Amino acid sequence: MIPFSYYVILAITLIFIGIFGMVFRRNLIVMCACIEIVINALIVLFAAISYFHRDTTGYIVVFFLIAMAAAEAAVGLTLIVLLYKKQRAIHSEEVSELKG
Amino acid sequence: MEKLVFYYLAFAMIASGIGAVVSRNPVHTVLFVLGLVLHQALLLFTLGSEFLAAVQVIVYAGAVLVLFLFVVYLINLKKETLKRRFIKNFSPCFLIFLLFTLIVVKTLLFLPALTSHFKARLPFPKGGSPLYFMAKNLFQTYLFQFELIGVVLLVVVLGAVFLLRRLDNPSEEGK
Amino acid sequence: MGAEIKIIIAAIPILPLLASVITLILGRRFFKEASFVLPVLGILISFFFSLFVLSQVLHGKTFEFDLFAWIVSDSLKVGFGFLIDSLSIMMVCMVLSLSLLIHIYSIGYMEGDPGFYRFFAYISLFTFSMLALVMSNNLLQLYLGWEAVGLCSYLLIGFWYEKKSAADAAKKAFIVNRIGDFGFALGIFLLFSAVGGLYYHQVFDNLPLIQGKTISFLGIKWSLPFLISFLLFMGAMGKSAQVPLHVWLPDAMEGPTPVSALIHAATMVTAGVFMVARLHPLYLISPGALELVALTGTFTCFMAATIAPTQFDIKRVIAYSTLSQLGYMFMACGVGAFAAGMFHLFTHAYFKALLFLAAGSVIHAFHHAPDPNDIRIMGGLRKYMPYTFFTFLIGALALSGFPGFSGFFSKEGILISAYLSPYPWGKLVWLVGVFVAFLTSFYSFRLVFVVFFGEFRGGSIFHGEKPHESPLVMVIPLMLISVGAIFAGYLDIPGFLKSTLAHEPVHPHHGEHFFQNLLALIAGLSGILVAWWVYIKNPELKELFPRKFPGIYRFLYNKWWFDEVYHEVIVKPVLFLSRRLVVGFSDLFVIEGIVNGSARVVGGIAGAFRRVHTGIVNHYAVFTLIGIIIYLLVFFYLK
Amino acid sequence: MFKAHLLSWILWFPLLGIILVWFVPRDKVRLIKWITFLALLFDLVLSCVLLKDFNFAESGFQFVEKANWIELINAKYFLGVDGISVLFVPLSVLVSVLCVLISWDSIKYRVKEFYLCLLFTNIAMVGVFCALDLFLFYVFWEAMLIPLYLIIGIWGGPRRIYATLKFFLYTFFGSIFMFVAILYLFIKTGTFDYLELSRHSFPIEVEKLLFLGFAFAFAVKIPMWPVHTWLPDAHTEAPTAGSVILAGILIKIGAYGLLRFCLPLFPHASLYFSKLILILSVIAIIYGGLACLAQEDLKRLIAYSSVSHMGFVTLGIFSFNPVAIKGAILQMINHGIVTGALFMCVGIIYDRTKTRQISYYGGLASTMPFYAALFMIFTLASIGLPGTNGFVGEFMILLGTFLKCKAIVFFAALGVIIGAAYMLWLYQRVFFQNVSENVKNLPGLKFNEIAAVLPMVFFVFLIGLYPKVVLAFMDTSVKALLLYLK
Repeated sequence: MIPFSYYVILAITLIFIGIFGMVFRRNLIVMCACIEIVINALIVLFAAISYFHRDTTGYIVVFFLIAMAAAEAAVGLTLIVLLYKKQRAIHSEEVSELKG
Repeated sequence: MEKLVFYYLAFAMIASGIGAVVSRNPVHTVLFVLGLVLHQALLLFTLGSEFLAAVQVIVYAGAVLVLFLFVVYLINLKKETLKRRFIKNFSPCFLIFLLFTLIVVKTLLFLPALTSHFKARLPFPKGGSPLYFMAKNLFQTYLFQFELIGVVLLVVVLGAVFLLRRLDNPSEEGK
Repeated sequence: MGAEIKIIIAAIPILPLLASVITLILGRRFFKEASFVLPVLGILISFFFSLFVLSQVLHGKTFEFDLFAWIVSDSLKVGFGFLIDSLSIMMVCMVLSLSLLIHIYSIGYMEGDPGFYRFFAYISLFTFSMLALVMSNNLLQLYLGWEAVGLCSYLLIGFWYEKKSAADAAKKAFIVNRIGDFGFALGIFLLFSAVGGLYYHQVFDNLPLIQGKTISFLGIKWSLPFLISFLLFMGAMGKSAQVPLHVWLPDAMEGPTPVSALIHAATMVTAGVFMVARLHPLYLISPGALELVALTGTFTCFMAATIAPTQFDIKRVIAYSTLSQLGYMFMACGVGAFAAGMFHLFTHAYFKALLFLAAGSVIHAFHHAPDPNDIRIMGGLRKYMPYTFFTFLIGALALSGFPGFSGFFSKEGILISAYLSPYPWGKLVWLVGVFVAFLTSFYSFRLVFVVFFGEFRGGSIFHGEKPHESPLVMVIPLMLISVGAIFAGYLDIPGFLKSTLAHEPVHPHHGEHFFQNLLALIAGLSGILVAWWVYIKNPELKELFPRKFPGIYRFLYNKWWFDEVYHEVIVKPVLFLSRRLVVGFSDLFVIEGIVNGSARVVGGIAGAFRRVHTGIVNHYAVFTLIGIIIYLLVFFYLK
Repeated sequence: MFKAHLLSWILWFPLLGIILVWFVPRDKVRLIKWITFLALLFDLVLSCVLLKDFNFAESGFQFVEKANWIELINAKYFLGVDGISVLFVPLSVLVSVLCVLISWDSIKYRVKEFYLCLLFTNIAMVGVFCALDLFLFYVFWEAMLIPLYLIIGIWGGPRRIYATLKFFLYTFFGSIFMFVAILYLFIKTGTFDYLELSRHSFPIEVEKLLFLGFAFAFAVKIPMWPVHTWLPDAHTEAPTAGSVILAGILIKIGAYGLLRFCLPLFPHASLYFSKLILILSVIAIIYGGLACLAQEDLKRLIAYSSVSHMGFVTLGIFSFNPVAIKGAILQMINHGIVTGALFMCVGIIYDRTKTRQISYYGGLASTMPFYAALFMIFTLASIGLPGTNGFVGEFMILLGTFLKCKAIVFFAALGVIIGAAYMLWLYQRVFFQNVSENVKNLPGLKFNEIAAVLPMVFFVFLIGLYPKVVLAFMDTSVKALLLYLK
């Protein structure tokens, strides 16, 4: 029997890794991938909650999460491609038009 | 046995996560994430939802990560792999991240209180598998949200197509 | 009172107005050289109407009615109306007769000027305004006419607006008049607040209400009638060019000469006197105001008479003489002899217009000289311009108060009234009046002798040719006016005005005050004699005064330094105030400093914060993280 | 149906114009202009019907329309006019019509957007004068800023960005205080209804604060000294139509607001602050006049003269005398006509020479005599010559104020002298003296320009000689207004 807290620790670790990547990597594709990692961590968490709570709502959230992740990935990657085509740049430091 | 499986899966996920974050080549990153996703599918299987495990494999591994791979190959970044992995002046970022770490650790100390609700493993209601209840919920209680997700996906598809189409038509640029 | 007479009375001012407006609109395109027809016609008809009304008034009738309500609001009710009594009909006839003759004269004088139509439109508009002023039955319409004649004066002084001096003079006239009108308006307000109405009859009926009252204004306690009279008199000072607001009149000579004759000698400038006479019951209850009027008149009279002999511009000399004569009129009003003042106003209008027009005839002959007004280039014109000479001479004699001419009667009337007046300042007025009578005849005959006698000095300008007499269209009005200048004095104007002014005019009975009469007469005659002595007999004498008293001479020649003092004391500080203090310091530095300063502070803060927006996505992620951290901290520690 | 909703018709009719113009292709410039012109002209006809049907004897609101709008906050669609506001409705529409005429040829780019802005401005202007619900009023009040912001910012002069920013921020800054005050009123009373609010009374301290909140917003708009500095910049950089709307209507709204809201809603505070406002008004009169004397720029000069003239308006309003208040309302209308016309005149000449520097001109009276005559008429009206409308307003204000406070009038009347000085000096420098080389061959007035200015000439003399046509509207309403202050 695995306690619930193990799942939480696993999820937090994954989130931690994902955020680390978000903050420190400069490749936009990798940053997108890191978002996926964070989302996966959430999937784990929700699935565990549902499993332990005997309630399918968590699973449904997971289901939605996967769909949203797919959507997010599609848009994000489109933007990256667009950006690359326009500016030939894929690294966050090279793309700073929004600098105030 | 149960624990062993869990330890293996957890270890594999964390390892491939770390690998994804630190690998220099985006292709490797994507492959590491693929590994993470597959292991996670197994984890979902152990968490009692075969359906989600399947969806995870099909959508994540089959669609999203393939998309990533496409993009990585589309944007030929061979030489980019030689560049620095991490952003330049990250010392303040690092400090903040450290703070975050501290907070997370602090959070973990609260865990016992948090997880006390989930001690008892309640049985699923009678009359069907978890999948049955899930489907029932999904198509009854959450039907609207379900449809909404469909719309969102449609919008995403249209948006992606629209965004990339405009680029091909240079006459409209700069407006 | 029948409807017909109302229409006739109303038509008197309206016809010139119509003529003016039509000429102004259509003159440039359609009438061109024939622009004079309508105004002359309009004024001619008005003149006949006014004669008709005069005949009615001579039968002892007075008319008062409102044409329409102008401003009606709560307690304030003012209409466009007419009050026809002996005072106003005298003014109306005087204005119209002179205006008519001057219109005709101008046909010749302004011939060929590109602004021909404009001139007639303006001068006709002026006639309307003046009529509106004198025929008014309330103070506000008086004020309307008051400002409207000022406007016409502005337009006509600046008639040759390409000349900077003309434009400057026009502006100066208007603004100086505005200063007077400022007081006038305050006077109207005060009067309204005191008696609750602006119609003359309301004012006169309620005079007992204000008699002896005091009021505190600007922190000083004033006698109410005095303050009202004083403020109203400020307007008169501006319009009638009394010290200290007289500075515009000499400059106003930049306008065409007929304008000087009509507006700046005969009619407009006498509006102040008319106003004082019209409101004489008000002035009579305030001896202080009367004293002020008398002393202002006396001082102006004296000052102008001392300046006139030093000037070389023919029109300016006459302009200063106008100032001086206006002073006489105010002197008369100031000693309570309103009828005498009005009588002098009446005769003065004719002989001064005559002088101006005759001078205009001379100027017309000299019009291609660089400065056609300079008497030093004239001389001996008697031979070349005989009609002009005779008419000018008549004017000068009348002005000097030569026995038998109109000026004699009216001036004697003033001096005797002053001498006999019950007011303590009467004697001083009389003394100065006599002395100024001497100066008056001196400077007027100085002009006569310098311009018409001696040798012709303008040969270089005329290239050996001689100046010509002016055309008939100018000479005939001159002659007609000279008839007026001689015989106006024989009319019993004071007696005629008795019904309105309600003040027993002092008739100089022969023998009774023989000594005083004789003294004034001698003063006048000796002036002529001295002028003859200095300018004909011993021409070298005229350099004597400037050489002996250069300081005084320069003081007089520069018109007592009024312009310069005003420039230093008023114009410059105001401009300094506006440029440096208001705009430079207060507006651009203080207020804009505060406004833009606060904007800059906000901008600075924003500038500090804007560095946060690096444009690098990772940093944004860090900020999200900070947010999460703060949230968690709050969640865990501040619960 | 039509009569009962006349105000709504007037208010929303330009919307039809907006829709039509919207669908016209942007290169069909003539069509756009004609649609705008006709729409506004018809609106003008409607507002004349409003004047015709107005009942002089009634002191309350007429043509009232009331409907629920946002039930959540009890905001209503509540329109109505009384004697104070009824005149401003046709004035606004008239100004808009003339703006179309005067910009007929002078707007060269983005024509469609310009006329859309103009139509939109008209809606907002009329709305401000009709709204009797504070929320609705505030909506229109702020909505007015948008089209003007665009008009100045897009079609303005070289420093237009600075000017628009300043204009917008200044007025917006002011409005915020009013908004807070409105919210407070709502929270305390639960309604935005003007009529209900005017029956409420507040503790004097609260009333003072509320008054300040409202008055500050209005003061910025008027603009009173010392918050006037946006006006010269905005006027100077705005295109002709923008200046005319600013001078003609926008800055009237401030004074109108004082009359409509500050006096009846906060009578005690109004009395308490009246001395202060009177003094500020006098400062504005003299200060504006002196500032005019130093200007080298035609439009700037006229803008500063607006400060001076609006000083008279506030003076009249806060003397609480019926004559003065009527004079103030009249002066608002006069100022709209005269200053609007002066800006049009400056616009006419600016279109030809592209400069506003006074020193550039000279001797225009010789080259453009008709134009000079028109300008002269407006100059005279501006300095308040009897017989023109400017006189009646100024005279009534000063007379009425004199009954309350004599010293104030003494100084205000000094402003009249300065007024004559700067206007005549301006006229001399531009029209008199030697003909400047720059203006030798200027073309005469075009038909649309004459058509835009001549109605103003008509009103100058109509109001000047027979002010009853205007004063008759206000009598009962002003009387009713003064009852609040008893």
